[in-house]
Amino acid sequence: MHFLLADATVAKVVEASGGLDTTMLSGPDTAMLLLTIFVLAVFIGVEVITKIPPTLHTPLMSGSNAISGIAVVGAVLAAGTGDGMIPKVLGCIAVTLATINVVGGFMVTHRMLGMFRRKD
Amino acid sequence: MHFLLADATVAKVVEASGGLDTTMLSGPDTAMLLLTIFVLAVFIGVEVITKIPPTLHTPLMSGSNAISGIAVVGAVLAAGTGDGMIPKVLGCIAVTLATINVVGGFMVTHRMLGMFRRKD
Amino acid sequence: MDPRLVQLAYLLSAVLFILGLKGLTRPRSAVRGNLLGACGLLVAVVVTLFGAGLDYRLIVGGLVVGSVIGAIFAIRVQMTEMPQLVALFNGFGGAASTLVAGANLAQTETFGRDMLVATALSGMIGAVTFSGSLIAWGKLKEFRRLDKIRIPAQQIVNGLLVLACLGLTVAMVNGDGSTWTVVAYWLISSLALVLGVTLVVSIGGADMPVVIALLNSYSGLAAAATGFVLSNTVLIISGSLVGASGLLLTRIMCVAMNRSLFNVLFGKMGSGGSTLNADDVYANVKSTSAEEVAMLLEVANRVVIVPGYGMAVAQAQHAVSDLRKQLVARQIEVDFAIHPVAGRMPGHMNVLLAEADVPYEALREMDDINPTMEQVDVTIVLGANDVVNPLARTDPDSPIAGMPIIDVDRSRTIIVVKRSLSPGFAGIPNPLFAAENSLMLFADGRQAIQDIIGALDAN
Amino acid sequence: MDPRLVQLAYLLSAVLFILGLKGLTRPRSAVRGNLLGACGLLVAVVVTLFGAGLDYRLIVGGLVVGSVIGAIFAIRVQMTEMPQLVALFNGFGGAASTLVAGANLAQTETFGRDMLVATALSGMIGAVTFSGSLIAWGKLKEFRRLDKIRIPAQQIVNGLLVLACLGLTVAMVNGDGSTWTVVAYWLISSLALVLGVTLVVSIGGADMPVVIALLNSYSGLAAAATGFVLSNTVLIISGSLVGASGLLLTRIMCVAMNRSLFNVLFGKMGSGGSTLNADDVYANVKSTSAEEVAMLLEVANRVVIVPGYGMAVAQAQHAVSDLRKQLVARQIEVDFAIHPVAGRMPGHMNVLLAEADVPYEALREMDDINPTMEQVDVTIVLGANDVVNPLARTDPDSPIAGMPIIDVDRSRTIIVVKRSLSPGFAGIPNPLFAAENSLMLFADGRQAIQDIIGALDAN
Ligand SMILES: NC(=O)c1ccc[n+]([C@@H]2O[C@H](COP(=O)([O-])OP(=O)(O)OC[C@H]3O[C@@H](n4cnc5c(N)ncnc54)[C@H](OP(=O)(O)O)[C@@H]3O)[C@@H](O)[C@H]2O)c1
Ligand SMILES: NC(=O)c1ccc[n+]([C@@H]2O[C@H](COP(=O)([O-])OP(=O)(O)OC[C@H]3O[C@@H](n4cnc5c(N)ncnc54)[C@H](OP(=O)(O)O)[C@@H]3O)[C@@H](O)[C@H]2O)c1
Repeated sequence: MHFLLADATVAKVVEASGGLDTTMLSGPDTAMLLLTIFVLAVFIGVEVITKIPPTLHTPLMSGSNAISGIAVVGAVLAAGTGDGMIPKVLGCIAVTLATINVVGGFMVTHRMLGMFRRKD
Repeated sequence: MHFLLADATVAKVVEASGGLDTTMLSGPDTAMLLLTIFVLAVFIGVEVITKIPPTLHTPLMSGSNAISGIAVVGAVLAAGTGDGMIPKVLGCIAVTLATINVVGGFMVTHRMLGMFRRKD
Repeated sequence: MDPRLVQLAYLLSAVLFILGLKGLTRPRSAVRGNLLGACGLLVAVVVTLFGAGLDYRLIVGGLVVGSVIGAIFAIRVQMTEMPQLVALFNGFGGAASTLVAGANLAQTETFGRDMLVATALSGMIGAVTFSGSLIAWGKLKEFRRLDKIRIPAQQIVNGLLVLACLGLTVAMVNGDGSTWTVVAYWLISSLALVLGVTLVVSIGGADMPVVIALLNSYSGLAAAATGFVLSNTVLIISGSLVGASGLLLTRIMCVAMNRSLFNVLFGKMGSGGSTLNADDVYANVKSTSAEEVAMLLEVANRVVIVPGYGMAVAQAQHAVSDLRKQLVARQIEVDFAIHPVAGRMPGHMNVLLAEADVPYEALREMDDINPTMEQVDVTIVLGANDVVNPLARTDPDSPIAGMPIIDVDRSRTIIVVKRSLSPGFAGIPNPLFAAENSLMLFADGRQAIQDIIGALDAN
Repeated sequence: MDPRLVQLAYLLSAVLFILGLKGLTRPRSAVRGNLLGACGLLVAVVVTLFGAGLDYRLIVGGLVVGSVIGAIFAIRVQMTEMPQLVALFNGFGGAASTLVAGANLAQTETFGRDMLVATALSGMIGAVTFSGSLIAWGKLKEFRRLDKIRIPAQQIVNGLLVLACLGLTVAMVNGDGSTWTVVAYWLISSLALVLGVTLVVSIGGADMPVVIALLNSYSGLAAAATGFVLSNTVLIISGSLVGASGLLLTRIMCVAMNRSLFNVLFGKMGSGGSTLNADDVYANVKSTSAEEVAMLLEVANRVVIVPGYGMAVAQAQHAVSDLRKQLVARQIEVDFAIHPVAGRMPGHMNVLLAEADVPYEALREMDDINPTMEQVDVTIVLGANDVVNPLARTDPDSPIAGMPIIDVDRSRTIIVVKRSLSPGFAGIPNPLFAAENSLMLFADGRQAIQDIIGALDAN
């Protein structure tokens, strides 16, 4: 018998696939791992961003705004694999909007930072 | 059909339980999530520790040394659930060693920091 | 593609985002930092494109159209319009999160509870971000209509909308039948759209930067929630980085204004301190001319320029940079004193002055320059008002009481460049204008500075 | 207990560790930080104890015995012996990781490949940490036998051992049959034990702090590897925090010595610069007495004390603190100049002087005090040698070339307190001792300072 979660697998299986009973294993489920990742990333965000000097706060605002366009990843999946019209159209609109956010955000930040650099 | 990993579950099942085929799902497996957690934690460590002033480097050394005694968690599981003599004895030795590390480490750090505080 | 490779690529992308933000901690590495962030996004998108058998037609269409529009915005925008642009982009990001969660819901049959909670949150936060950001954009564009909208019993309406969203979420998570789930989801999102409007529409225009930073944080949280829906680590990590960034910027601004976030979002400004009568305060105001200012500058050793929102309005940054060069050529020491909330965005003045080629060393922070203000011969206050109002120090009843200010009143002579005696955002008179050592130069900011340069040249 | 609750508790524990380390960034919050870390560990242990139906007899025995031993060590240890203690504890932590991974392997039938890799790494890193730390401990305890051990063709032996460990890991991961797996595991661990010895035994005693910091990092990595074996997040997170901490400390020390890590681990010191003959250098050394030093101190306005390893050996921290109080009572300004690698641990001098009640403000960092050394009337170099050797600046061939030093040679008068003219760790003569403004006070550090105090009292 395993006295610990002895493998890097999780034994909870989608209900749809039949509800296999595997209670003998009780490692962390994916949701808890994702929560852990979330908390750690918030810590990193706080540590790094408190170091950014006021001069760079506007570029930070537009740059981090561009990063939030990462939703484009989800949008691509939705637009590309959706079956049925609705998911596809929603996905396509989402791709467009998120891409504006990403491309526009990074470009305008680059433009702004270029102004800072000129004098170095 | 799921076009994405649509649930917080991972469909890889311990080989021992029969090798269910669930390739239709391909979310992150636990090992990759743990790796992500590792990388993020290293970033946090670097960010936080670079902020620690030289004066506190000796307490940092002994304090972080105490934290590395966290292996005591694994040791407790090994000593408490092992079946057979060997795992139990190994676990028990591990508990003792790790506890020395933890208790001694935190106490000596506390003692050292007490010296710093007296003058505040 | 091997799912593990995809995961590794997502991890790489997250690391690139972190390194990118770290790059932003120094002006020297900031450009590279921003590029690293962009690479991170590229990696994530490319890997996703090759990761599964996708139908590329719609995707490529969306990517191309989005890129073109984004690029046009980025190239065309004027630096003074950055707050508006960020608000707009922000709203798009939020909307994308809502749509993705909705699309996912539309074609999934069985859902875990965790997942439904994450889906509902994603829809809600994304929709609030979208409508709130659009309103903020409109306010900054100074659409008059928006300012006229008054929500009766605003706090109660907001409270009810939040409760309704949460109630629907509970019902959605516990309900059965996928139709109900989908209906509940769009109901929640619609209510959240309304909530975004009612939350933002009655906040004053000058507080929009705080609102935008907060909405920026929300758009990150929406992306993170979408990450939970899709079990996608890179969405979660980058979403929480953005969430933290927005919250910290919000806090920095609130601290610099000495107000609580609650007061910004729900408070009214200018209620206190109304005892001061502008006519009394301004009884002894002395006005001056560009020629007189030029004469004062010529004999000065040390000059400090304090820019404010008016410099942005007047687009006076290039003129003031020229003025600085002129004075430096005459061996006069010239610094800019930058208040953390001067203008309408954190770091707003820095961006404008950097655009106009003012070197980094000449931009000094408030805490750094304040102790030396007594040794300054001439201070030019250019379109700044609240950030130099000594009432913050002296009148505990004033709405800006306790806000740290730039101590221009301690310098030998003060030139205040603005168009009239009308107040700044806080709506209170400024005794500085009537101080014994103050001279008012009434004019548009750019014109005034150009006139001063002309007068200097003439001598 | 609900597995999710256990996971949440582990997350809480990880957050407490992070907050604890954050607390260590300021002396004010450091005590609380350390307590937060301890709470984190307590939470993790308690939750684990209640998490599953365990057999408590052995566990409680181990916990009690371990706590008692740990507490005795912690209470008894002298502050000068901290490096040894950290080395010893460190070894125990590493051993625990190896044993846990081994115990887990002994009773698990089927293993994934990831898991086997993690198990092998855990055994290997843990064992290296264990034996390496014990050797480091012995070296610091100055067991003569250890210094006599010479490994023939050391680099090759190390290389072969590493290769053997890695080869066995590959064989273990690809092999079948659980007996072979277990055998391979213990083989790897045994080879790693030997590797720990051969790696550390020929490194010089004064470089042990670097080695200890590196092994500290390893013990963290071992814990993290065990975390992968057990899919335990708190082990992974805290292990990587410790790993990062150890690596950064290693780097800080190497930078402060201007040497590469490779040079510390494998290089020989003192090979260059041997052209300098001690007799030539020390031709004009002047020696002095406690009475003369007291007279010099009485008329000084500003005194700087530079402590080094000799202060730790002589246990002179309390005496020197008394001297400082005496001088301060006579209106003389007294500072301590702390070199980052003075002594045998990073921050070693700070801990000793803090123990002796020297206030925090009086401890000044090298970069901070160096520019002001010219205004110092009397500098007392107390048992320091390499960290004040001007050859670092002047002789590009010397083994300490380029190492930043405290510029005591720029002060007006220098008193060097040490027992003889023998060299410090780097093994090179120190021209400072023969400088025109230098006076040697040959004595044990504590005795010398007490004599000076006596002479001051007598006047
Ligand atoms: N930066 C941020 O992040 C941020 C965020 C939230 C809130 N705020 C608030 O915004 C305010 C910023 O203070 P501030 O001193 O920069 O600005 P301010 O107090 O709003 O005053 C701006 C002044 O500029 C003058 N002005 C406008 N157009 C001009 C032109 N074309 N030429 C010359 N002068 C012109 C105006 O006077 P005339 O009309 O007489 O010309 C006005 O008094 C503070 O109250 C702050 O709390 C800032
Ligand atoms: N701190 C760290 O983290 C660290 C890490 C790695 C390496 N190191 C190395 O350690 C060295 C530290 O430099 P350091 O200047 O502190 O020490 P040092 O160069 O090793 O010199 C110590 C001096 O103290 C004297 N001494 C010994 N016992 C004494 C006693 N009882 N009373 C009075 N004097 C006594 C010795 O001379 P006598 O025998 O003549 O008395 C010796 O010259 C550097 O080379 C550094 O690179 C430090």
